[in-house]
Amino acid sequence: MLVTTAITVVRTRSLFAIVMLSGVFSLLSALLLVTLDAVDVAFTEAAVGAGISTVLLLGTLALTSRFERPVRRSPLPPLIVVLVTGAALIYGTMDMPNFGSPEAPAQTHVSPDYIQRSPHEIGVPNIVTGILASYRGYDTLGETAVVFTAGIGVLALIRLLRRRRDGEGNTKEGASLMRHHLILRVVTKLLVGLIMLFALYVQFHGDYSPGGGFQAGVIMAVAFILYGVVFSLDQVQMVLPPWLVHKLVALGVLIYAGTGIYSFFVGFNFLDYSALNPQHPEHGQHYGILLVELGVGITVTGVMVAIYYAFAARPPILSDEEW
Amino acid sequence: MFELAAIAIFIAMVFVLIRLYSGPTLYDRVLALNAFGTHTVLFIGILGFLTGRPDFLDIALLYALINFVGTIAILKFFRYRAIGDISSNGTEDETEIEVES
Amino acid sequence: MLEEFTWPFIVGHLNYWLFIVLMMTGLYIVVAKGNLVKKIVGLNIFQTSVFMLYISMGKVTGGTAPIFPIDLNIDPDVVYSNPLPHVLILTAIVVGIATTSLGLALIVRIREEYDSIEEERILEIEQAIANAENQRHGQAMGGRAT
Amino acid sequence: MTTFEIALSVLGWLFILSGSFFAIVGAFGIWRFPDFWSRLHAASITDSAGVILLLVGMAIEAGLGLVTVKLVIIGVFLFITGPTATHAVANAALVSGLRPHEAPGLTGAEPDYQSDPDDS
Repeated sequence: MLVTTAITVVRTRSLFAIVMLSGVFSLLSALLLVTLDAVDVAFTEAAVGAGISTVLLLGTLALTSRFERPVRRSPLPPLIVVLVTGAALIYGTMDMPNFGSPEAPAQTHVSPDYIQRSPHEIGVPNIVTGILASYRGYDTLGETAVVFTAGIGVLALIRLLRRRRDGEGNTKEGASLMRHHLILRVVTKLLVGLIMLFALYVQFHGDYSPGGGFQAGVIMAVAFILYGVVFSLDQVQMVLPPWLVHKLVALGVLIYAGTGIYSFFVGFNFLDYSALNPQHPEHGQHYGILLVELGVGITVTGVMVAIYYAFAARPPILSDEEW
Repeated sequence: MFELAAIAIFIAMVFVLIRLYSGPTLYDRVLALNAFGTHTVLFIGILGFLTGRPDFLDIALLYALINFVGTIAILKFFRYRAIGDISSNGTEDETEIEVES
Repeated sequence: MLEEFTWPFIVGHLNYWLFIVLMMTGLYIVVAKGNLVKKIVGLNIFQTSVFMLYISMGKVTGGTAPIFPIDLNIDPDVVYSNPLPHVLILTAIVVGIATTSLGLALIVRIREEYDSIEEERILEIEQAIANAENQRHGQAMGGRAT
Repeated sequence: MTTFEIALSVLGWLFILSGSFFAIVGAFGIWRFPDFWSRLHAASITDSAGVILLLVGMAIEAGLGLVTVKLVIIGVFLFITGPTATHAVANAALVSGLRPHEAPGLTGAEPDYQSDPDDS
């Protein structure tokens, strides 16, 4: 099914349908990830692929055009390149271990160690969370910083022009476009709170069940985006003004790095959460993971909402012939 | 028995996907997308029981929410060509709103 | 060489091949299609198939999701899948969406500058700009440097 | 295992099997029906009958506990979002000027909507 979806993406020319197909693609891949036991990853993929990236792609389409022009070049050279690369990769898989074999090198080196040690050292049932926040805390700090940087990049690219356009006075449109959709509005009011509640559950229950800061951040952002889509941008920004979002983005990274630096001062290694409770290192780990996940969650929420604001607030350029 | 249900839902998902690929109008595709999401939720639920880890239901819950958001965003975008407030041709849209409300 | 292709070998490697086919589809979209938004979608497909390749390497037959029972009473007989790829991919997905959004923002800016998101059209415009500049510089230098 | 438990388990089976039957019927309808409006009917079969039966069946099989609570929450969510999304799709299609095929001689009143100038 994945392959057919991908091939349909190649063949379809309406970019709009492509957005939907890419949503389906990520739903399908998340399904596959569930069957492969990667519950946390499926969680993230579902929230990101079907929620955020659909909205972002739509936002781009709103600002650009909706149809793809046929390419005049011959498709043959890229096809040859692709086939050769594919053949090389398949040749490379010949030496790979069989699917699911417990003797594969990937299973025998580091990970059994993690699986055996994490219940005693960290005491968090979800091994993925434990590794993410504690054993590989440096990595995760780096990833958070990357997300932070990407958010800043997007803002730098498309925020600035908006201010210039504000002077022309054509961005003020009055109340929501969807003011007449009564059912949608009522249901949305009902759902936004529930989604936020669910996000908090995912955030703080991430130690025990699939979930954690990344997922919770995305879900929280989806709640705001839903509100913004059904009501209006102005109304979301009353709840969560852009300046606050920008502060939040930085605050999350600060919380994460601050946890590390605190352990510095108490005399432990950077990001060694035992520092938070030296008498009970395990409790220290719990606190540390909670704090760090909180930082990740805040940053991800902030970045996603900021990107949504940036895309949604941008006035499209009039060109009706491309619709 | 759970296997049977899983296979049934899987076949159902294939049907919906065919409609999604070939749907003549955009609304057919959106409808199929929505139905596909519902099927996915059910499938993950069944899958959780099949593997004996019913805590997978969190994911099903998430799908139910995200799918809704996606559908609404697509419809709103298609209708107004914007995910924010600003439509590209304000006048036409405003007359539409007057008529509808 | 051919005697390697026993039935267990094929079944055991089918997952890799499937993901490679997907990956190549994504690559084909990126290389062959001119529309920038479509290229981004192709990039996403490529990315996702790499993720799945990683995750499938971490799967252990008969294993279950790497989450202990809530009371930490660990049954030593239960096999857990490898949690390490999960961690790597988890963060990679979020970073992936961040970079995707950066790419989309770039597309929006390109569209505002060039009024098009087709690669060929952009190249044409760039060529035209370069020609015009060459001409201007050429005139400034007395028509010798073209 | 008492008789009651066996009966409960059989009941769960029945629910799940009939639920998957409805799911498959709905999907088949989405695939085979001739136009958008009739497909809408087919889609609602899955949204209502399929979801209820499957979730109730799963809840019976799981027994009382956190799992059942989650199943109920999923059911509530699907019950809120499903009809709303279908309503939104149908509304958008109607406004855009998509009309069902009508039997000859049977013309319904045209809704008082101005059709969208840019329908697809």
